[in-house]
Amino acid sequence: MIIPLAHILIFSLLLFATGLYGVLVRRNIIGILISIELMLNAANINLIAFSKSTSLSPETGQIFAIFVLAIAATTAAVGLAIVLALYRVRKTVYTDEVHLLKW
Amino acid sequence: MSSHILSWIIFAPLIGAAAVLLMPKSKTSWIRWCALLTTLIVFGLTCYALSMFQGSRAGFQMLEKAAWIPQFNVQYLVGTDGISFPMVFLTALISLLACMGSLAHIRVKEGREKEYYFLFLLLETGMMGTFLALDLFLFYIFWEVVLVPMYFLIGIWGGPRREYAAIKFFLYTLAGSLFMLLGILAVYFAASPHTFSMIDLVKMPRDFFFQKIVFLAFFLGFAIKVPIFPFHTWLPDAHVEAPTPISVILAGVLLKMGTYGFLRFSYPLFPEAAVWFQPAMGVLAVIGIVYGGFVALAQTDFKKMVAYSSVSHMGFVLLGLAAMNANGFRGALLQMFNHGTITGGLFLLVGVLYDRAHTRDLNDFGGLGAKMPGYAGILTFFSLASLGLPGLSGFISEFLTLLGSYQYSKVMTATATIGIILAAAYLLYMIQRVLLGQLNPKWTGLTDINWQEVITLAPLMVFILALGIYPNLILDYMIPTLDGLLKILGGAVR
Amino acid sequence: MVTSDQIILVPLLPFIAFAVNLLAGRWLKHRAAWLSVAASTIACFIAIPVCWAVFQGNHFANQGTWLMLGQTPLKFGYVMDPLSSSLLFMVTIVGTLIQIYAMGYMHGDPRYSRFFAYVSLFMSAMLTLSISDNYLLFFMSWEIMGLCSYLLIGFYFEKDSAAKAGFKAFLTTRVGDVGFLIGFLTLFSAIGTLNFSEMNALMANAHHAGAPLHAGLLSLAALLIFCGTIGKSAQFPLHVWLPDAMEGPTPVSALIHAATMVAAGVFLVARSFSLFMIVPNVLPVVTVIGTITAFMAAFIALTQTDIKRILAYSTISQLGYMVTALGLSGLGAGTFHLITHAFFKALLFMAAGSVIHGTHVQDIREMGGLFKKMPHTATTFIIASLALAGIPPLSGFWSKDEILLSAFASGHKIVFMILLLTAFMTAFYMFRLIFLTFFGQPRNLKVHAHESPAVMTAPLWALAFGSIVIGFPGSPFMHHWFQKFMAHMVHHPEYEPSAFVMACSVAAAVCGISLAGVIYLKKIRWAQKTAETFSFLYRLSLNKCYFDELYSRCIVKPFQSLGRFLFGFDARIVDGAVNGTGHATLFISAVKGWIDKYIVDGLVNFTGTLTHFLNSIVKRLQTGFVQNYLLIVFIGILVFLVWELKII
Amino acid sequence: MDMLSLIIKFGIYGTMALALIAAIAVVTLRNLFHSALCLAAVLIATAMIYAAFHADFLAAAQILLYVGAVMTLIIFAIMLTEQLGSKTIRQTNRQNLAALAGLLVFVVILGRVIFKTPWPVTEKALASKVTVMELGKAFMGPYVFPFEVISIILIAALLGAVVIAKKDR
Amino acid sequence: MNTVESLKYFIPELILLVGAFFVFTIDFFVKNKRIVSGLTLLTLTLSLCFVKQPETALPLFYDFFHLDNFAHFFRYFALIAVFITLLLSYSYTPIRNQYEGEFYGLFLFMAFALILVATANNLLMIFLSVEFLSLLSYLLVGFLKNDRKAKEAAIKYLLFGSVCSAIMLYGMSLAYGASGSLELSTIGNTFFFAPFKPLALVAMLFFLVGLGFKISMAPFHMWAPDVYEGAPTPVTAFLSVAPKALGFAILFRIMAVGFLSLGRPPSLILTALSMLTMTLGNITAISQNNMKRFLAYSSIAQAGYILMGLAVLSKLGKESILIYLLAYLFTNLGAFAVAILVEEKTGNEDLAAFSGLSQRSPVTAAMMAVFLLSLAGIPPLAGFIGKYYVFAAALQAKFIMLAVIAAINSVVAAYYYFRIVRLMYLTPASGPVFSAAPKSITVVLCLTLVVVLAMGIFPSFFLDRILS
Repeated sequence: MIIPLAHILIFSLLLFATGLYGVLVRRNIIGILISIELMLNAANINLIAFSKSTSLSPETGQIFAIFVLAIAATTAAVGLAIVLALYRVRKTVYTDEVHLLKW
Repeated sequence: MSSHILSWIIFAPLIGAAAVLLMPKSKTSWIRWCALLTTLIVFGLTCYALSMFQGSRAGFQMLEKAAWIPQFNVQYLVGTDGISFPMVFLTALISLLACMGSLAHIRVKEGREKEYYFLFLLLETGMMGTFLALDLFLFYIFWEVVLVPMYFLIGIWGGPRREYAAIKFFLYTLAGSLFMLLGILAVYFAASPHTFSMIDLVKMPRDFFFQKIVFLAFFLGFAIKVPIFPFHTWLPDAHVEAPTPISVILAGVLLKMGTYGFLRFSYPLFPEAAVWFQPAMGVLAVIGIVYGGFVALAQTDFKKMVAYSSVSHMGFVLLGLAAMNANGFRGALLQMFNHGTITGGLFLLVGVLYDRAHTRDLNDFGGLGAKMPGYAGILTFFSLASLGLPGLSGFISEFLTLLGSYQYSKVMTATATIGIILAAAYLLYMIQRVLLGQLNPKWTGLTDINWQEVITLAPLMVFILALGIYPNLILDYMIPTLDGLLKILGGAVR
Repeated sequence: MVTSDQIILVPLLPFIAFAVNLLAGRWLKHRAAWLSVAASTIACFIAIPVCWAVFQGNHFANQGTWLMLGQTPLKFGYVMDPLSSSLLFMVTIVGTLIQIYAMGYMHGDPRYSRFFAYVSLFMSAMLTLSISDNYLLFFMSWEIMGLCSYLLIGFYFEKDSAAKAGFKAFLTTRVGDVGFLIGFLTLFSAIGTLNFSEMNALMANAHHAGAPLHAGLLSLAALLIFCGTIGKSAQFPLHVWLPDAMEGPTPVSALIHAATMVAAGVFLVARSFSLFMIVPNVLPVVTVIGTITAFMAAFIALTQTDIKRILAYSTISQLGYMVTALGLSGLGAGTFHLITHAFFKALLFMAAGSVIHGTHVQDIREMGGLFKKMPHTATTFIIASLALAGIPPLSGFWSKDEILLSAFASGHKIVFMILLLTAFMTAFYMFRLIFLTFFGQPRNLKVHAHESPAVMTAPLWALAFGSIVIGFPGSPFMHHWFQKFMAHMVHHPEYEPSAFVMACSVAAAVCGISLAGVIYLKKIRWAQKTAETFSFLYRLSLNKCYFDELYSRCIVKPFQSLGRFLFGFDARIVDGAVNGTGHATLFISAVKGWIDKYIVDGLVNFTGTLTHFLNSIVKRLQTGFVQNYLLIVFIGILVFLVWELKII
Repeated sequence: MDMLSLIIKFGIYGTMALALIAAIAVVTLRNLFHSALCLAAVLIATAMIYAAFHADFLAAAQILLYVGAVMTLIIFAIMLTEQLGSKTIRQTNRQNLAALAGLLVFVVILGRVIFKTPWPVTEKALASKVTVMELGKAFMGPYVFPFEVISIILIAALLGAVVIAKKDR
Repeated sequence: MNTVESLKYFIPELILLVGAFFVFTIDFFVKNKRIVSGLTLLTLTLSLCFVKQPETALPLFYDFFHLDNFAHFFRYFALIAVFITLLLSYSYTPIRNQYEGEFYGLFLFMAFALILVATANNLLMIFLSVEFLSLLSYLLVGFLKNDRKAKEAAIKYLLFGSVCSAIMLYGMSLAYGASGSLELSTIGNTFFFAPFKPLALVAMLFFLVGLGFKISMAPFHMWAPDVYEGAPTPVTAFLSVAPKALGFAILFRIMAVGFLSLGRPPSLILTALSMLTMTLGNITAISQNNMKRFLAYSSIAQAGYILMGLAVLSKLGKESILIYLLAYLFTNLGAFAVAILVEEKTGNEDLAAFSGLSQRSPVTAAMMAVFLLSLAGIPPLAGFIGKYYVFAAALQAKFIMLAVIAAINSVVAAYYYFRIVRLMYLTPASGPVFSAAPKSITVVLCLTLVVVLAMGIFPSFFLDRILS
């Protein structure tokens, strides 16, 4: 191991937190989708780091990470499709302007 | 033993209900007669069961047993004894009379007869089942089954505030019964082997602390039904808003389910806790008696007055239960029966008057004694029975209750007697305002009570008089069982 | 052949008459009366031989189990001992006579059959009470009598005053009855039986063997039982119902409120005499109550103007006498007065009824000079008054003398003086009544009096005869046979007859009569003057010592308002508390109307306020902004993280 | 410790710092286009870290896959925000302070947990080196089922996305 | 078990997949969409026919498809839920007007996804299947064209869901790091050691977020009302039942296998969450006026009751989850069937559309009353058996406070369920008498009614089969 495991974990944690911050504060839905990518990416870093340090069989972490990549891409695609459809009927991409449904 | 008579009693109304459901909506007279016939058959079956009932035996009789939910050891276990049989008989009787009352003067809304009689018969099944079930789970099912038809019967055919009254009744009782369900489950899990069967559960000892907690859970369920003092507020609303026959059933049968629960379940299952809670129950009973009496005195609504008098009278039942001795129990059980007949009759009479005058404001009446002598006589009769006139059934049960409670606590008994005075006060005050004095010219057109109504009331009067003169008619059936219960409670039969 | 069990028929026959009259009265019409009278007469003919046998010294009893109290059987039965036979004797005779009288008096009433039904029921209950052998049966018949009293007082229920009077009578006596009920419950818990004979035996044993019984409990029992007497026999302070009870038809007043039912209270004490004897500290209470009642009622009677009310107060006063006698351990005296009083007071009422029947007025100030128009009535009335006033050798003299003797000989001089004064007042007001009614000039010309029919006067004469002779069994001429007869019952002190007492008694009566004669025949102005001079006393007497006002203000009103208050309490507080467990949280909310809507208007549906309140908060969380939701999720995570890691 | 590993070590730390700065830029920059570019930077930096962990295939996949994904994002971002116009529209909502405070707590707590946990680092894992061949074998061997599943997911999601995004007929 | 061996146990799923692709394909060529829907139903029926109970737990596809009795139950569950939902959508006008074929095809995929969730046994499959489920749900929610609410619901659902999934994934990565394996059992063994406890709790919490969102557990339930309201009603019906049930299934598996060694803390957390969920759901439901939103809150509250079974983590708890879910499946779908019928007939989603229903359509009203009573847990109906079981589980494990809170909540719940009963029976009718209901809805209503009654009256029949 080149650097201590904990450091990389903290790094991914910070990345994750940053993503979470983006999710919580960005008004633009696309911005939120981008932030979600950050969060998934953070998790992936963890997976890779663990596959190289604690994993019982080394390939699992990497394989998992690849699947996560695929899912992330799919989510982005579906998300964008929905955003597009939403934009078509509502003419907005800001979360706080999308609140027909409440209470 | 193998006659399945109790099952027939329970499910005959259900068959009748199904028959009603299958009839076309427009054939109202078919529906009515079908319902009446069903209640009559149930009454007949009950009389037949009475002939098979061995009054001198203490244990359960006519047991029927079948596995129902084996995974939870739930059985279809029905049986009867000296505590439940009088209640079953009362239920059959009151249902029959209420059904007759429905024929005559329920304000059945256009085309809703079918619903009414369907629910009515469903209700009867529930009540019968509640009194006959010996498996706690089964008991709970029937207990809840009673609620739903009652909600509709009050809610659809009731008075102006019916919706409120119906939901209030429903929620109060449901709240209580859910706690009871928790209690039932606790008992189930505490038993080894796990069982709901009363026959087995009675034999098992239970930890004192556990008893106290679970007794409280059962208490909530039963107390709301009775209703005991702080939980009684649903009662006036429900009684007042319900249509006459349903008020009769409510007062005549439903309230008894609570006190029956004490006798059947709470006491045998938690004898030590019952003794521990004895003072509290006594105090609540006395509060109920006096409080109900005072509030009844202040009423101007005829039906509300009768409703609050129920609170007071059911207080006597509870007082007898709290006494935990032979006389108290006998008085309580007898009072349960008597209150059913007497208050049922009073509600029918309120209905008779309301059908004619379309008001229940006591201050609005007066002098009807001359205009409606038959009605006046019968009303006076029931009022006197209600205020505990010797020679009528109410007296014996109150006397026995007081005798029993006197052995337990002098102060409570003395306070409870205020209730007797108050009963005289509010009932006679009512008679004075309705029957006596100058006739209000508004009511010159009122007709006297008719034969149909008299026939409905007559059986009740027969019972009131007969039990008043010779209470052993029914006490003989109760005594062995109640003495057996006392043995469980550990108190010597005094 | 008279067997004792036939005695059961005595109460049963009137009961059958009652049932038939009630159910078939519509078709019986005036034959209803015949039925009742026949039942009563036959009962009388059955009862008298049995009573006679008892007078000869026999004793009958029989009983059967009625109810199980615990493991003890409660047996109902009859007992024929001196006490019950005396009462039975009196009740059957007087009752029958009064019913005959009522046939005439009630003639033409629309509810004729109903009246006789009630009267028969009453007879049945009274007779049951007379022969009952235990407290419970006694109490049951006692209560049924109360009911009949209620029904008969309110017989003319179209009149508001009658309806109210019935209500008042029933409720007031009910207060005493409840005391009685607890009383014998206490007794039962103390001695384990409700049977009179068994109680007497126990008490006798206890008396001989010292006091092994629970004295405190027994005292309590005796006091509470005496409550029953106070109610039923219209003793101070529960006497207020009896004057009002005069709203009922006059035969009813005669039967129930003079001769029989009100005497039942005294009879109760007599029945429980062994109990009272063993707890001597209760007897003074009895004496005091009796004395106060006797004096107070006589005092009120002085100024009343309604003919029946005067008689009613007189009855109260005489009942006070009886109670005083019993309180002074004078079982014989009290019982004796009970019997004699029944005869002459019934007669008085019937005669008064006859007057009312003939004149259709009740106010004595509108009468006058009726003697000539109604000779039979007037004569019998005067005979009865003389008996009441205590003029020898009429019956009242002997019995009243016995009571005065008891007071005098037992050393209660104050009681004696008061009783003597009462005797004086009694004579005075009775003769005030007589002089105003039957003598002088007619004061109201509209009144056209006529003598009553024979069916009414015949019973008058019969009772007049009774009033004269019934005193002899207790008089020295028969060597105080009655008192000795009673002494078989319970051991109690006996007193030597005293000439002094007799003299005082006669003197008081004569003075009273003379004074009344002087004032109301000659110097009517004196009455006015006295009233002005002692205006306080006059007003006190006229207004019945303000008892009604007092009770109305101190008991009735507070009770009613308590009822109303509790109802309000019910509607608002209990409901509110159940519905809105969260009052405290609600103070912060400025939405007052919201509270009103949900608590006060009762629109609360069950968990009500709290649920709705929480609902209004929680609902706001659902803003519709997805990021708010996410923030909540995030906060949730944080909360649980903090919580969890604290757990660790 | 030789020089090379020292350089690599600092290189990694540097990359991490870069990634973090870029990430912060992603969530704070007002312009969505710039955000997207920064995201690309983060992803590339991450790919470098993957490479440092000998996850070569993943590094490649990350860049290839994400370039596509992020390009799409950027295109959409431009497409949609262009019409919305000005950059003066607020890009953050009002809960940023709350979020920041919460995140601080979050990071502190999780950081503590991470430091406290005795990660069971094994020599075998440290020494392991997964080649692309091995990965391929795994995909075709034991992991064939998830592999097939992800393909179905992709097909289903894309079909659905098309249906959703299609203009009404 | 290797791939080839596994295939023979995989037939129902294969049928589903083949059917799904086939449906998508012929949708291009066939104009009459009835054929497509018929084909869908046929596929489901075939699949149902081939479902066989495994004698022992089968680790299919190298244990990526773990078929045991638990999963088997949910296989049935998923297929029935989809079947009924499709019957419901068959007569739902808005869907009939657009892309009907794709809708049915997606639902077949959905069935497959549900089964995957039930059989997932390691982190990878859990993540994949849950994501699959979520993605399909987002798409189905937003399926309606030009529907402002539907699109809004879909985007909210997507954002919420993705974030929760990302959080769960982060938790998974930590769990993987601690144990070095993706297998739940290995993870469970690792967490048995005390030093891993904090990490285990964190990981568990993240799992709760990711799956709690699926089962609409408070405080991760916020999406549910909005999404339920916005989605096409059959989809709402489906979402309120199937993903929730499968969420419970997988959450139970994770808790029972992965975090059992933590002892009491998970139970405590779940207890708190259960109380919170039912209370929030019930309290908020009281004031709702939109039928779908109303049922959404009701379903949140129901999730709270089911969580009781999860919280105790006992055998009885597991049974109670299964039974409750089954009862809830039929009851809720029945209620939604009525809601759809009423919506179709009145064109109104508000509760007010129900007023006087008993006069306008007595049978429908009676059925709705039965379903609502069942939801309220009144015996002798299916809902009561479920409620009884969760209460029993809670009491057996001595979670008395939880049981008491649940009891109180049941009363509140009864109150708002009876609001509708009141509307139907006690309020005068405000519209014309209903014409005959569409056949497919009639079928659903009859089926659900029969099951709801049968399960209440003869529960032993069902219990036998579920608990075997």
